[in-house]
Amino acid sequence: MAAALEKRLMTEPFFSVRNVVKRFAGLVAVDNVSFDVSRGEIVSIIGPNGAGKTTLFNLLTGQLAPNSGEVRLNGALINNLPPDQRAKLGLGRTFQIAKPLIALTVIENTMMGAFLRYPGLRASEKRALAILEQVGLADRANVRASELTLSERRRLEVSRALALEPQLLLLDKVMAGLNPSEVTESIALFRRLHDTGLTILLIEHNLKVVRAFSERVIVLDHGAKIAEGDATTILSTPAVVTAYVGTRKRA
Amino acid sequence: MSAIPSTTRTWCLYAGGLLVTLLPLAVLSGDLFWVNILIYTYLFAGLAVAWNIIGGFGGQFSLGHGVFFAVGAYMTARLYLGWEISPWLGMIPGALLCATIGPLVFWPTFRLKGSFFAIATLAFNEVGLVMANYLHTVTGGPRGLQIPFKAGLGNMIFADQCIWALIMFGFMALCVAITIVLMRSRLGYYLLAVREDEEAAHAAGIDVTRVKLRDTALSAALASIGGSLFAMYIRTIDPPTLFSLADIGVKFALIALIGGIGTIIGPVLGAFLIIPAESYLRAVMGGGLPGLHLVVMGGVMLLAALFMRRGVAGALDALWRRRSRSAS
Amino acid sequence: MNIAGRLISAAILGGGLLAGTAIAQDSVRIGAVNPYSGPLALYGDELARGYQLAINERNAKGGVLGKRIEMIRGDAGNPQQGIAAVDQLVTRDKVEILIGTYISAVSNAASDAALRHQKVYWDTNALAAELTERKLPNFVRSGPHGANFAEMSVRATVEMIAPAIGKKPNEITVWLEHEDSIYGKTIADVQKVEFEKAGVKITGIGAHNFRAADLTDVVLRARRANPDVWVQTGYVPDGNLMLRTAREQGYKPKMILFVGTGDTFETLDALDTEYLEGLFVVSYPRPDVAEKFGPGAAAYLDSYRKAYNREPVAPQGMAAFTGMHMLLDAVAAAGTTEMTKVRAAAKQLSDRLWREVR
Amino acid sequence: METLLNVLVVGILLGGIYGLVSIGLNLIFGVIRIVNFAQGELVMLGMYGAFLAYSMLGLDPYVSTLIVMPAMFLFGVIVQRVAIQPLQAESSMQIFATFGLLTVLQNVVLVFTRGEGYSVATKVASFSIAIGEIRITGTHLIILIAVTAISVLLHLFLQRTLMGKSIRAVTQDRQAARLMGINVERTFMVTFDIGSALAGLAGALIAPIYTLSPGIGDNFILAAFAVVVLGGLGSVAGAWAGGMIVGIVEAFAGYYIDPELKQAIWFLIFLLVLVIRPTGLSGQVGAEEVGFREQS
Repeated sequence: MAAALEKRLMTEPFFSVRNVVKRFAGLVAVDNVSFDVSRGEIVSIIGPNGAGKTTLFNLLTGQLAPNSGEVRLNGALINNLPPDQRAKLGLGRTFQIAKPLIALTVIENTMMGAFLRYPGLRASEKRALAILEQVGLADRANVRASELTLSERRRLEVSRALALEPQLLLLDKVMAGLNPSEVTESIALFRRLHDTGLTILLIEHNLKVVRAFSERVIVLDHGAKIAEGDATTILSTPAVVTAYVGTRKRA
Repeated sequence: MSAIPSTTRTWCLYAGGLLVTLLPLAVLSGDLFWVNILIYTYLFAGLAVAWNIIGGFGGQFSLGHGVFFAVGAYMTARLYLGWEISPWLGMIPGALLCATIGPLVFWPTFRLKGSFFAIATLAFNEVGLVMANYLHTVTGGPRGLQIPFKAGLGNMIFADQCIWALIMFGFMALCVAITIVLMRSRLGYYLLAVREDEEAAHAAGIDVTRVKLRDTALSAALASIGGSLFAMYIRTIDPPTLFSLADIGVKFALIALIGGIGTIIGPVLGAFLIIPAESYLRAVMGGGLPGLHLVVMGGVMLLAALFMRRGVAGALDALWRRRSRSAS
Repeated sequence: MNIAGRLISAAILGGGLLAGTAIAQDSVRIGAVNPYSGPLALYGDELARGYQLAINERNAKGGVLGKRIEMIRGDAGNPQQGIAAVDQLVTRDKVEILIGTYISAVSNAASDAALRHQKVYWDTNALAAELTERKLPNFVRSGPHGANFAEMSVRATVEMIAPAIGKKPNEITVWLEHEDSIYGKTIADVQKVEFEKAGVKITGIGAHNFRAADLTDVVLRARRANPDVWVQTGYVPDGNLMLRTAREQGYKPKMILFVGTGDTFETLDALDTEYLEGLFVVSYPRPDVAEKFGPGAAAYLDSYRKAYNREPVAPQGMAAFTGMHMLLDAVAAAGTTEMTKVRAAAKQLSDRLWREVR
Repeated sequence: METLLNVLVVGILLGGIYGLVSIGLNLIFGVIRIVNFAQGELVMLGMYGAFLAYSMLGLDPYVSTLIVMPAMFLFGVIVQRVAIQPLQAESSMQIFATFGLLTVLQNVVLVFTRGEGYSVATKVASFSIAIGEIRITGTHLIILIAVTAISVLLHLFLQRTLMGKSIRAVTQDRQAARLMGINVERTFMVTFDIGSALAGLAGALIAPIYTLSPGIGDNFILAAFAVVVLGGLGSVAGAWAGGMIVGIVEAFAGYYIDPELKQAIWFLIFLLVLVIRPTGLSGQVGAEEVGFREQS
């Protein structure tokens, strides 16, 4: 039996999205989108505002359930699983608008994630501290989350997701609102995480970030996938440019 | 330096704190009037701590804990009167029953927030009252149940009030201990996350509903044990007493508020403020102008809600933090 | 008694209470346990006024055991407050005897606490039958209890109402309505037994909450059963609402028998006299009852009016008044306030009274 | 068959009473989300106001409403300013503050009246209409007419007038309303005061029916919350319908099942609705979300 499982794992993509559709009373927000992410990859989903990126993201995180289509992680169907079940299966996510637990300290926030794998108090605290070092928040461990700067809050989001020891990390516009030096810092962080074998899927409309460190890009427009491929080629294809910039006005 | 205070230091701190509350008993053990007040103070401190588990830490503001209190009281009294089962054993089925019906009853209303949940639990209390009046065979109906005086350790009936004071102290200590263990465990931290932001808690892999259900079960079971002790102490229980909002339902929440909602020691502080004050006021002013002492108690509740929203513990905590910040 | 007057008198009383505790031990102190706050404060006050009148009369004649008598109030609206009140009265106010109790549940808990202090608990008004069935060595009941009201309502039906409507007892039909707390339920249960013993047919028993916003269903269910006598045991609010609703629904059974309430000005204000004509009431003996039936009632009425310059609020006050006198007689006969002796003296007194009555 | 009709009429008339008592709460809790447990006491004060007018000035309760309503409006100003304004966004604290207020008001009245049960007679509404077995009394009829008229007026007020629109705006989103130049605090105050005045009116109109006691407010407060939530938060027509439902259910449960159980029955129905559809029967779109989202 193990062999069959082994075989299926080899051929089955790590994370697959098959003809997913999401309608909101007539408005088709996500229109039959399909794509795969293999283990250890960094993939970006880009597209103009209102292209359905966030809706798609919420379908992957469990915030919303798709009207049709399948979302599979490691071959397991997770369409209707609530976010906490998906976290158990190894799917960590951050929020576009950071949602730290403001009354709790930085380390307590991180421990919330760590508890999933380390039910003991001390063990989860040790694990959380290690992650805070990795993310560069160790010195702020006992500070209340309410006193953090925006970029620190972003990193706290990441640390809480990392504490789940996810196999796949979903980042929702994690660079938004950061100044250039903070952006480069974050990119360095995600590169380090990627080197440890973590698969990352991020939503971003800051093309500089996309170009900087995502290997593959998926482009959405009006809810549909209009392009997919490696970063450099995709970003130069005309369809993507027009979708972003709009048609060039004849002088 | 670990953010979590060391286990031994925490336990010593709380044990020390609780032992201090034994001092008044030692000093006043001769004066039955104050011993009786202390008995209620310990009992209601424990009940407020139990309520705080779901009301304070869980953020689910329940006004229906009178139902668990009543189930515990009726179950223990009925088992003792009917089959001579010692209340020490009779407490357990009541607690287990509440640990199961509590979550079942609260579960559908968990998605309600704040005041909606409170109103739903109020409705539970009212249904409970009507049922207690109606099911004569089980609850003795409006006449309730009377337990004759037959002293004995096994019967949990004592002539000496101080023994009762120690039992109620034990109950309070049990509730505080359970809260400490809870808040130093995964479930405790999960509770804080759930109260703070359910969506973020979901994302952190927390099964929000299950956390609330387990939390309610614990809180309901302790409230039921409190009810059993109350029944054996008073030895006459009837629906108006057990389901009274002012004396039971809302009082748990009030004590926790005035003491400091969402803190471990807050409810104990609250009980030591409210119960003696109310009993003394009733004794002194009760005979004079009818209702005047309740005007005062109502005023205290109003002022506490307006000016002491984080309760005495909250105020002390803020004071201590401001002092330590100015010192450092 | 306008509101300002009442405030001043209360302040003095309140002040008196505080000062009372300081007076030396040259007086016999009696603790009165009643609900002086909350919904039933009216009746607690009335009982206390009844006690005070009896005490004033006794003090005028030299008090008891050669000492002045003094009453101290203990407010108790529920069982746990009953225990607290007894502890307070005994330990802090140094009372030697406890008297009281408009609410049966409070009497149950308070008399238990009094036993712990080895003090007599003399109950003048609680109705629950269990109070005496418990056989507590310190408990004496001087007032009527539930069964008496029930038996009296049956005798009233069989001996007065049946002949009045020209029917034999076994031909009469009754509907027993009662409010659903301990008071109504206790009396209704005994009524059921007694009516069946008397051969009277019970067409139905109904219960309602005395706080209900509407009692039309109670009236319609009674009308559907069409009893000759409509018996209701309850408090003033539900009694008044039932009578008003019955009048509005145009339902006037041959006879209405109220137990416990219906004879106070509160009902008179609520209903015009026309509908109340012919309403039978089984209640405590009223202060304005004819001297033939209630010797001394007129004297009580005079002293009440003089002391409080108003009409008695409720007949329960007179039961408290007579109860206090019987207690003081028992204490005088016993020569001490010690529990067992007072109870024994009370027993003799009671036997002698019953012999005289028969 | 006629008793069925009679019970139905009784239910409707009782529904009128529940509707009238909860109109004020519908504004205060349904529209501006203030959890006012002392609403029953505002009704009680209205009743005692009618009694004072009746006993001192000899006014019929229906005439005394002209004094009781403005008095309760002013009383609402004080209560709102002292107890409600500071707790605008904290619903659990509102529960405490208003429960404290409930205890204070009830016992202040007890201190003055020593619990004596007063009654108020009315000459105006002493008539009653009889159709076969069905009886409709003047007092209940006036209440039914009053609650219907007020619901219509309130609905128009909320839909048409500027103040009405600003009240609804403030409920939807305080920040947005503030941006539109609405004085949020004043709007909340006026809404609370109207709610308090309506409670006074309810008290005056039901005074002839019940025997007054300081604690009579408790008989209505839970029913009022149930009616407001059942009818749909903030929806005036919903509250009217909610009152009818509670009244009719109570009448039928009382007559056909058991008067002792009738309250438990409609409480259970209330719980079911609260769980299945917290916005009630005709809650506005978004009320569910508004009901859940803590207004910052």
